Amino acid sequence: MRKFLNNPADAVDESLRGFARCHADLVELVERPRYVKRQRLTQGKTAIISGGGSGHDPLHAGLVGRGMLDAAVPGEIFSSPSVEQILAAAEAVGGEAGLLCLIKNYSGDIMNFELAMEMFDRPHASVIIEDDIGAAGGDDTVGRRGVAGTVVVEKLAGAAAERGEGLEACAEIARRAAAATRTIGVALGGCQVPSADKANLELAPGEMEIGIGIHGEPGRRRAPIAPANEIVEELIEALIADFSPSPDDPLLLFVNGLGGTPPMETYIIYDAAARMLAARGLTVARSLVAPLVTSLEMPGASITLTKMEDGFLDLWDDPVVTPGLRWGA
Amino acid sequence: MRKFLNNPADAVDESLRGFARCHADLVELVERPRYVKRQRLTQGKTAIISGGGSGHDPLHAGLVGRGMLDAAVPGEIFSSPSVEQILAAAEAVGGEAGLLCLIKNYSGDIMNFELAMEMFDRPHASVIIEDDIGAAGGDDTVGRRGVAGTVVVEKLAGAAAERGEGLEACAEIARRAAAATRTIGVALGGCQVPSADKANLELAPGEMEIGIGIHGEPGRRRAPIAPANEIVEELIEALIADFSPSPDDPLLLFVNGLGGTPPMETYIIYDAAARMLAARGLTVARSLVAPLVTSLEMPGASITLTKMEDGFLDLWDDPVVTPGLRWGA
Amino acid sequence: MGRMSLAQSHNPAENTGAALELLDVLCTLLLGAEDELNGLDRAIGDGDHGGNLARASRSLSELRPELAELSMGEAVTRAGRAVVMSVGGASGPLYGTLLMEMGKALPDEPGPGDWAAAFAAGVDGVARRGRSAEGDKTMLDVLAPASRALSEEASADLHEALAAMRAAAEDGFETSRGLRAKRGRAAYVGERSVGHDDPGARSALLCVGAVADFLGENKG
Amino acid sequence: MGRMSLAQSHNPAENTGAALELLDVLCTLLLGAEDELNGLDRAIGDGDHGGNLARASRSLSELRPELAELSMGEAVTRAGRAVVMSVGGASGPLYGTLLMEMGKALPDEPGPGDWAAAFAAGVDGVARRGRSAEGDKTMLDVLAPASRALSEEASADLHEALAAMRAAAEDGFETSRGLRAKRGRAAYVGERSVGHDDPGARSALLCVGAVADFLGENKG
Ligand SMILES: Nc1ncnc2c1ncn2[C@@H]1O[C@H](COP(=O)(O)OP(=O)(O)O)[C@@H](O)[C@H]1O
Ligand SMILES: Nc1ncnc2c1ncn2[C@@H]1O[C@H](COP(=O)(O)OP(=O)(O)O)[C@@H](O)[C@H]1O
Ligand SMILES: [Mg+2]
Ligand SMILES: [Mg+2]
Ligand SMILES: [Mg+2]
Ligand SMILES: [Mg+2]
Repeated sequence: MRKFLNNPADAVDESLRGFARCHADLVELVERPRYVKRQRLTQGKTAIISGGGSGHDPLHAGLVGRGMLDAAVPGEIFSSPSVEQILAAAEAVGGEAGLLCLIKNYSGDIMNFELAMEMFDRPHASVIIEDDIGAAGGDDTVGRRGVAGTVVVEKLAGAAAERGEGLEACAEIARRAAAATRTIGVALGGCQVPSADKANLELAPGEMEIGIGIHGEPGRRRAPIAPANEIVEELIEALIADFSPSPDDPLLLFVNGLGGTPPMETYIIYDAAARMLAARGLTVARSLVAPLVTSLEMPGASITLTKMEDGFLDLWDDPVVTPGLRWGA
Repeated sequence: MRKFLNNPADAVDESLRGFARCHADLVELVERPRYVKRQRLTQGKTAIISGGGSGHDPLHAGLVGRGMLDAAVPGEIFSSPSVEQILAAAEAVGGEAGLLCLIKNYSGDIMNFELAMEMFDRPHASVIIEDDIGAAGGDDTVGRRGVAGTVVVEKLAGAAAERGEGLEACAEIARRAAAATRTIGVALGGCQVPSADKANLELAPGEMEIGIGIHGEPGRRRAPIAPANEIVEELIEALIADFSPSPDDPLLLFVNGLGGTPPMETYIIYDAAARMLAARGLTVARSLVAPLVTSLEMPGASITLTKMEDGFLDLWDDPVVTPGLRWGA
Repeated sequence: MGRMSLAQSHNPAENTGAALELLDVLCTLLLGAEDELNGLDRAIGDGDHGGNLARASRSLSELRPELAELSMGEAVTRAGRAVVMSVGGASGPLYGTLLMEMGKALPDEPGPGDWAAAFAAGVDGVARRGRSAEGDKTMLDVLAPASRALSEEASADLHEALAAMRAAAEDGFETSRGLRAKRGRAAYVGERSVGHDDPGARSALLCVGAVADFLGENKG
Repeated sequence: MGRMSLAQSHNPAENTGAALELLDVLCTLLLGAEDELNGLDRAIGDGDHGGNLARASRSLSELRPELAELSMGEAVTRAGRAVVMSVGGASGPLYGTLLMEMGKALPDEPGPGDWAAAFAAGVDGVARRGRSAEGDKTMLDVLAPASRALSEEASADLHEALAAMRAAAEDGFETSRGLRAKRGRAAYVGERSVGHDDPGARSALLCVGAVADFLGENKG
């Protein structure tokens, strides 16, 4: 395995320890049960937590901090955190102002958050994120997956909470943001869970998977790797077909690296996507290019579009100070 | 090739166009001859430029902005920029306050910067960065290579210039920073220049190269991939042996990803390195974990240590606002 | 003196005592199956199903003294809560829900019919919690037919009922192998899951078999 | 009427005219060798040596009208500056320096000895600029022996001198193949460079050969 690892079973703990040590000014790691919270909490603020399987760094722990999450609950690699972890994080950061859980649409995550919230006795709400249109048609199983769009939902809801909005208002922002966001990804290769036998996705050299999920779930189409412009054209087409943005919708264009693809290539994708949107008369009002929702070392990328509804642009521009995303302060 | 590309010959241009479009608030791209400069220049400030082959993003273009570079000059992939490019960038940002060139120790870079500076008629100085101890012993050729430590030199000199220090003072900071910095890298696989036949480094699956250069240059030792702790132990030993930091030297510990290695692994490396330095009684005063000097999609990482001499800690903490590195503002 | 069957005594303490023996049996079994279950999960999942159930087993063993103080229903509910709390992933909430829902359904002095009804309630809980159904290539492919068989035969002879439950579990397991996973991590590998044993179905089969053995022995 | 040799006429304009013809020959040659040189560079470098020299050739062709107005030394210097400015990488500053240093060394009416001396000055400039030496598996492995041979034979018959220069270049090229690269991008691939032709050595050999042809023809 081409990885820097000691005992694979310790990978998440060791990595989080390094992460927390490096960013001790911003975050604090609690090891048992495992969660990451802000170094300084704001009293009376709506708290926001998220969590899920590890292996998607900086999501979620790297997005803890001012203007975004109050706590993150990292499970094992690609595996949900336990109820105990979620409950401990909820109790650590969720006060009478209420707690908002942002949950990616995976059954493990949903089950564990659901059970934890059944045991949590302060005000709380949950919003499910399901932005991935990648498997459209082929997925008779679990609905849309939650992928890179999670960052957008966390940012917008996080900004609202930082401004002092209440639980219901923050939940509403999160719901609207989730509903206004679509993502589709493409992989040029697989990724390998340290404890598993094989790569999560088996692509022959020179093949790509259009619509890939962030755990290597199959997408909509496998094909020989095409020129970047053709790939991006297909992704942009799919996004537009899915939720028909109009020229009046200011768009957020977010190109996310999946872990093994360097910035040179994600900027090539961004350039093509921005040109193609402009050519269709659509307006890119905000941009983000970064590997924020990765799949271990997978070579690949995803494109996320969000229709920036009323108020979203300001919330987006609000300061954010986290290890993984930082601006305006 | 597992890459998002159109015509390989256009990769650098397309990527820079995407980059500049995405970060239009911070930088501006001039296409002919190609360079990137700050969106807003500060009159009367010592200007700092750097440059070199592309394929190491965010170095250098991603480090243009307040508190760091005034301009960056990107060559083709792994290939020096031309004199025309360097001269144009120098003339665009270098005024009577003077121009400092920060040059990684590669003969192409040195030759082109040297020729450009022979034609540049305002006050200027150059500092060569050669922090890579990776090839120690084996390299009878070109001296130490300039690698991830470049970020440290650019940050410290950039902060000095932002504070209003003159050319000679900034050059002296850069010289001292370069002299106080050591890096060693390790690769678990190669990387592929789009226009070349083969990967730059041929490693069998399960092999690693200790001391790798950022273009895949051979290091000091090839061996089966070892547990992370053993690898880090070897790198830390090599760094300490090379420049003997004392417990009185506050250290900067910078773990740099080479492009194909995700944060989970670089934080595992950081955690091990921080523990090992502490166990030797050494003091990690500042930390940075990020892929800032990459080698296309190479899976690997490097560790940089800088002895933070008088004044360096404050310069390090000064605000920096660039697409690739951002804090304190 | 043979051990008491869970359904035979009218003395609650003895019931709980026998239940704790069954708990020990199941924990030992799952700890012993850790490598096998990890191996199955490595092929189509993330290789941790055995580890997850080993963690569940260890936390249940720690809980043993506390469980001994509780009534049957309370003890099973409490055990489920412990699994839910500590395991995470998918199997934690699912096996935990199975136990919690069973515990809630159990009267103070359960007879065979009560156990069958409780099992059915637990399996319902799993399907609800997992938003899944038999045929999705999960533990439900074993649990659901086993529970149905037990309910159908619950009024008959206990030996027959247990034999029917075991046979249904085995059939369900065999059928499941040929299916494509639609829930859980194995759904990520899509078609590649066909022909592989689902780790949760395997652990469910092991548990159902052990319960049948235990109760059959005590009965005979 | 044959073309004038670069060294024969006492009329500067004719000299420059012939020099421009040689320039055309070299540019055409290098444009034609683009794929070959890229191919060599792909094996041990980054596949752009042909492209770099094609870019140099194109910018020199654009410069032709301007060069026609200059004296020989100025024209060669100006050509070198154009190469330096536009090409980048390693070969830009090196071939550019070769020309600039040659130009600086040329008197207004150069004879064969002057050309040999200028070539030697250019080669010195390359070594200084590149901090490199013969044996590093670079263009110098061809340029240095070629220049030495020309200097040694410069006072002899021009044909013999040109033949010696060409032979030395060819020998140098052959020797270079077996060396390990110590400069330039090929140094990155270390031992793997052994047995490959260095692209810069190859382009140097092509140019030296073409110059010998051109001058030999004109002389004959
Ligand atoms: N939604 C679901 N409904 C029912 N069973 C499920 C569901 N998701 C997963 N499972 C079961 O859980 C098993 C995997 O458990 P485990 O490996 O412990 O958890 P994880 O998949 O989180 O690593 C699967 O083999 C399957 O039987
Ligand atoms: N330091 C040096 N001294 C002499 N020649 C060099 C040096 N570095 C590179 N070269 C020559 O330049 C050639 C490569 O040129 P080119 O491919 O155009 O540039 P780059 O290596 O920047 O892509 C090499 O084959 C070698 O002959
Ligand atoms: Mg798991
Ligand atoms: Mg080049
Ligand atoms: Mg599992
Ligand atoms: Mg080249």
